[in-house]
Amino acid sequence: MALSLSDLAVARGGVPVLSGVSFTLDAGQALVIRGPNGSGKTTLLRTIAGLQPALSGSIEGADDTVAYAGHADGLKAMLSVAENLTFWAAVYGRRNIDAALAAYALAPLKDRLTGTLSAGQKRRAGLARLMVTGRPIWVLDEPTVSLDTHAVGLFADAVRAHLRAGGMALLATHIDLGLDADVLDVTPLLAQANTLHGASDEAFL
Amino acid sequence: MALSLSDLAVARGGVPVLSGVSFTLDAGQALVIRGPNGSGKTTLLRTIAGLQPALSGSIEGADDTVAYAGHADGLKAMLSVAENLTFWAAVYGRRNIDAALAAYALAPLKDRLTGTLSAGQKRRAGLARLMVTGRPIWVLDEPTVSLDTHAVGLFADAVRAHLRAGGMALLATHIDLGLDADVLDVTPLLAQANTLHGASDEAFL
Amino acid sequence: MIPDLGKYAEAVLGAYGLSLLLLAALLILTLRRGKKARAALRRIEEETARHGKG
Amino acid sequence: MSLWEYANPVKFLALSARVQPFAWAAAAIGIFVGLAWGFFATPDDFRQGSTVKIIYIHVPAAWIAINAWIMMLVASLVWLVRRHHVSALAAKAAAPVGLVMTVIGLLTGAIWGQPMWGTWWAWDPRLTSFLILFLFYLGYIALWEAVEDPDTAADLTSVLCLVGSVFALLSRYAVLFWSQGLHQGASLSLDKEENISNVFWLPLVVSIGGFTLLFLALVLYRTGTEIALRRTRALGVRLDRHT
Amino acid sequence: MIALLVRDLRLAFRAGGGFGLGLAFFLILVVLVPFSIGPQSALLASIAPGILWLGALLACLLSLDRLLALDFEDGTLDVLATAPLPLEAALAVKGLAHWITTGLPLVLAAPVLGVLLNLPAQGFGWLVVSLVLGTPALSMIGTFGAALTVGIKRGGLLMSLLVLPLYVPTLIFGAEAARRGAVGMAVETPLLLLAGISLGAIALLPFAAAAALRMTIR
Amino acid sequence: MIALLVRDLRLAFRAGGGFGLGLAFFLILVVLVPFSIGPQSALLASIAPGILWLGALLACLLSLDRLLALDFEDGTLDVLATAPLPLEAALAVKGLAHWITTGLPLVLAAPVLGVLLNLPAQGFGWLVVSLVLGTPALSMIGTFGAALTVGIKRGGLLMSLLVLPLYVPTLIFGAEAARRGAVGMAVETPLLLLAGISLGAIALLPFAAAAALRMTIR
Ligand code: HEM
Ligand SMILES: Nc1ncnc2c1ncn2[C@@H]1O[C@H](COP(=O)(O)OP(=O)(O)OP(=O)(O)O)[C@@H](O)[C@H]1O
Ligand SMILES: Nc1ncnc2c1ncn2[C@@H]1O[C@H](COP(=O)(O)OP(=O)(O)OP(=O)(O)O)[C@@H](O)[C@H]1O
Ligand SMILES: [Mg+2]
Ligand SMILES: [Mg+2]
Repeated sequence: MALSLSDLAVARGGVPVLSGVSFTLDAGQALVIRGPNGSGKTTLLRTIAGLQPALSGSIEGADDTVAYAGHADGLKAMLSVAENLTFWAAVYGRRNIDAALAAYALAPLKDRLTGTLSAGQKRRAGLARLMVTGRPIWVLDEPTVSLDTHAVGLFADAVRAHLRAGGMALLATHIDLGLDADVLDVTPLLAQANTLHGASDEAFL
Repeated sequence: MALSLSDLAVARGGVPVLSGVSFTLDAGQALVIRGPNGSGKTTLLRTIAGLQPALSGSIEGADDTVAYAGHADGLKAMLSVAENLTFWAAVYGRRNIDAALAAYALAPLKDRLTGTLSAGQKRRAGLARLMVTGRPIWVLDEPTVSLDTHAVGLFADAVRAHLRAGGMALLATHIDLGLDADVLDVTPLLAQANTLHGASDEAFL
Repeated sequence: MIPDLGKYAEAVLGAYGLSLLLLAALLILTLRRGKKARAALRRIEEETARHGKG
Repeated sequence: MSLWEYANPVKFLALSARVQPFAWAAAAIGIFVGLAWGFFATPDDFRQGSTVKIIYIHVPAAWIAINAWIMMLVASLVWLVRRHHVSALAAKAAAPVGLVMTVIGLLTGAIWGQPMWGTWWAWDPRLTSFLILFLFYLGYIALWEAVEDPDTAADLTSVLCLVGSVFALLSRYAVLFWSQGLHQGASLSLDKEENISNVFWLPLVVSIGGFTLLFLALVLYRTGTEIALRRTRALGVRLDRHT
Repeated sequence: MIALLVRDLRLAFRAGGGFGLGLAFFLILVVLVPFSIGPQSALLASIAPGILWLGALLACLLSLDRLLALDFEDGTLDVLATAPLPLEAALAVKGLAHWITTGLPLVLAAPVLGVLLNLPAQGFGWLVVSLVLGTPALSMIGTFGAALTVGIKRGGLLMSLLVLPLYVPTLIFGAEAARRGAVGMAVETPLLLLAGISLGAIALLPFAAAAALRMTIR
Repeated sequence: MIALLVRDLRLAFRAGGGFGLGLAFFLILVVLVPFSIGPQSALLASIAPGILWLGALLACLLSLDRLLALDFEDGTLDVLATAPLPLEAALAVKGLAHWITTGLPLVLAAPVLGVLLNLPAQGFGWLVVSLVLGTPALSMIGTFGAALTVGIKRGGLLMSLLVLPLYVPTLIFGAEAARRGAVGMAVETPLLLLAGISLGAIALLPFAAAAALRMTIR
């Protein structure tokens, strides 16, 4: 099982932002995506997760294997942490949330309403959601926002454990996580609009 | 002109989180507030900004001198960056937004609708807002979230320039900004709830 | 010139007047917007051409 | 050469440039002749007096209002199935024209109703379904305006047009079920006597033709405008990248 | 799917959730009617079935507003769209949850409010029947409208604009059935048509709604 | 303050902004009334002034929903509360912007919709006058309600619940004036009372709203 992109081009708001993205991610590997603000990391990850169509190129191995965590956490403020996780586990046909709670030291916060958590605590709960999906490919957009150093360590451990178990991870981040991972710098891949095919405005050029 | 806190205690959702916070910040000084997730940094900053009342203790020098930037940016998605900044400048009785645009390299994004910016670009616009207020004390809650290294540099430069001009800055952050600033670690100040006075439930103890 | 419209003159003239007014407004707005859009396109096409050379 | 070739903006613009002069000219002639003939050269109706002259605007406007929606429905389907940009833009271009025609139909009808039925408005089935059509136009245009990304806007409005058409049809039956009509139906029109019929009928047909051609010309021109806007956008992006 | 239903219901019942608010709006609207059109009881009785249907429809509409908006803002929809559950099913379940938390309470409250408006005694039964048959269509049409407008700021009112004309046939048949019931006329035809609309909406609209939602979140 | 007014108006006119949507709701509501209570024109004429007032009130109410909510979500309120502008003034300006974008269009549209409901000819003038005098009160009361409920998820419907009772006096006098006007009775008393409510609301409610807002955002 592997995720492979070949010559992918993506657009945001009808404007091409990245082109020529190709890589293969095998079981147990992680890839860190870097690039300055506005270079298209979020757009790339959303495309891989299937939330928006690609302009051109192909993505293989992403069907029903991706768990996506974007800037928003997907947690309900009025449900407790445990209720939120149990719900997402059920959506993915699973039950057990204890491992996820343990990995992010959430046990003491388990019965708190998610809306009353601090920014970093909420983020931890959002990351724990990935573990209850049971999906092999984690696609993470700036996962460590608001996390303190201890929590960043917890997160790195969780990713390492996931990789050891044969999972894969794709992370967009601006800070160094101390993971043993390849780095894809998207700066050189920025789209040249005039060479792109399939852009929604291409027909008008 | 100085900001001084003495023996401040703050609460969140009726629960005391920090007590015994005292410090004085003079013109030209910056203070970095550190502490693990959920230690009460956000609560402390909101109290200083006057957005919530203190449990006990006093804050001096914060009336009409504070510019606050929290987790949300205070920018309208449907207005352009320039329109947003001009609006905030006008609210603070000022006009010129060029310096702010220049400091965060926003000139090329000036006429884009704020809603169509990437996470880091939006954050830069939110930080630029501080510069148009003309207020001496900047109170910043995790200002560098989503920023790339270049933008973090721009931010550090802006803070340094602000300090040189006699301003003050209070920052809660988990990462090192390379500023020449004192650090207040709130971990040792974590509340002993039973020693606290003025908590909203105190009357029932 | 104008035929005798009898007691319904107001209604008939009003209906014609209003309708023609609306049609004229639609036409004018359409043409104005179209002119503006085409002018902007011409400007940007010239700029693109200049960049192509430079 | 297949019809779909004209889905390419350049081909479309070329064709449209060739057709437009004729369309505008024929529209002007048709409307002028139809209205002038109707206004100056037709007799009054024996029951309705001179108000019958309103028919030369009222019926063409109502006809365009209904058919513009049908055209938008077809264009939306083409966009959803074959993703030809021109057809989405043509639907967008037609909507305001349809809206104005609906308003003209409503206004002339109301003005006509005052002398004929003694009221500006009645909840007659035909009038009511026309009002509902007006609402559909409003919603459709508002949705186009509200969505930022042009392709998403095209997708969403197309879905709305599809679902809306089904419900518009349903409403038509519902309204017929709900109220008895005042409005003349096609069978019970004013032409009781054969010879008068033709007198009214011919200028009306000319006027309908003129309005249809005007609709065609307007839609071609407005589609051109939309294409220009999209092209400006695309070129702007390209310039941004270069600088 | 059951998890989603349970979650939506639980959220609705939590403090600040939507449960009871649609109902409250219905109640207040019906109470305001006499203030605005005056207290004559004959007049009130003659418009009672219509006003009750209109009130139910508006209460439904208003509570739809945030049916998907909240899930969009906090990222839930992104995750749901990538989850193994088909989006069509998820939206059908959301429509159902909306009906349980809004439509059903309205059905139960309508007879009580009928008393306030002097609804004739024979009208109560048919009013309830017509609401039971009609409110599911309101919920599903509303889900479609919400999916169309979810990403749009201030989408709430735009949604009203899009949804209200879609509500027209349901309203006509529903109110007609209730009115005929109140004066003792035959009600079969409008009731059958109403049931037909509801069935059609339940069968087809989840697909349209899922298509629209995939477009809006992209 | 002018900057705030200009910003609010500009936001309202932007694509997706609120302008015209309150109006659209009003239009659609009035259109739905005949569908629900039937097409008989005499019945419609007798309830026309009341329904028009009720519709204007609901359109106001719905568009209030996000008057402060959007500013709360994106952090604008936090900044406004710490800005040199007094919060009272800011809220009064927001109420004014709401009236310009919602109340005023409603006033202008009401006569047209009066035609749809067969409002008697003599009633048009008084309907407009009563709306001009009454809608400012609706906007200010609504601003207060919005300030009370701003931080609450699904606050929109809760706000309706809180605000509707506050709207009752305005509605009673406004609809009474319009109704008397339509049948040719004297309208001075209700109109004076209505003007009094509006003036009082404009003078006092910004303070209550600012106090409420300071509590909700803490
Ligand atoms: C606001 C009010 C009215 C509206 C919305 C309205 C709408 C329509 C519509 C939709 C049509 C159908 C056009 C077509 O099928 O192509 C039509 C046709 C027509 N209307 Fe009206 N109408 C209104 C008032 C009136 C009045 C007051 C009269 C005359 C007393 C009138 C006379 C006619 C006639 C004679 C036709 C042509 C019917 C035929 O032979 O097909 N309408 N109107
Ligand atoms: N809705 C939108 N409409 C138009 N352009 C957009 C939209 N959203 C983002 N963009 C633009 O698309 C580009 C890519 O944005 P994206 O969010 O993918 O960047 P990113 O690499 O994730 O940046 P960051 O590190 O700041 O999160 C940016 O230049 C941005 O300005
Ligand atoms: N609305 C609330 N109700 C009750 N408790 C709350 C509420 N918001 C926050 N808390 C709690 O108050 C404490 C302080 O929260 P605060 O947001 O100030 O932390 P923080 O230092 O900013 O953390 P972070 O680094 O994660 O942003 C936390 O333990 C949190 O769980
Ligand atoms: Mg990003
Ligand atoms: Mg914090």
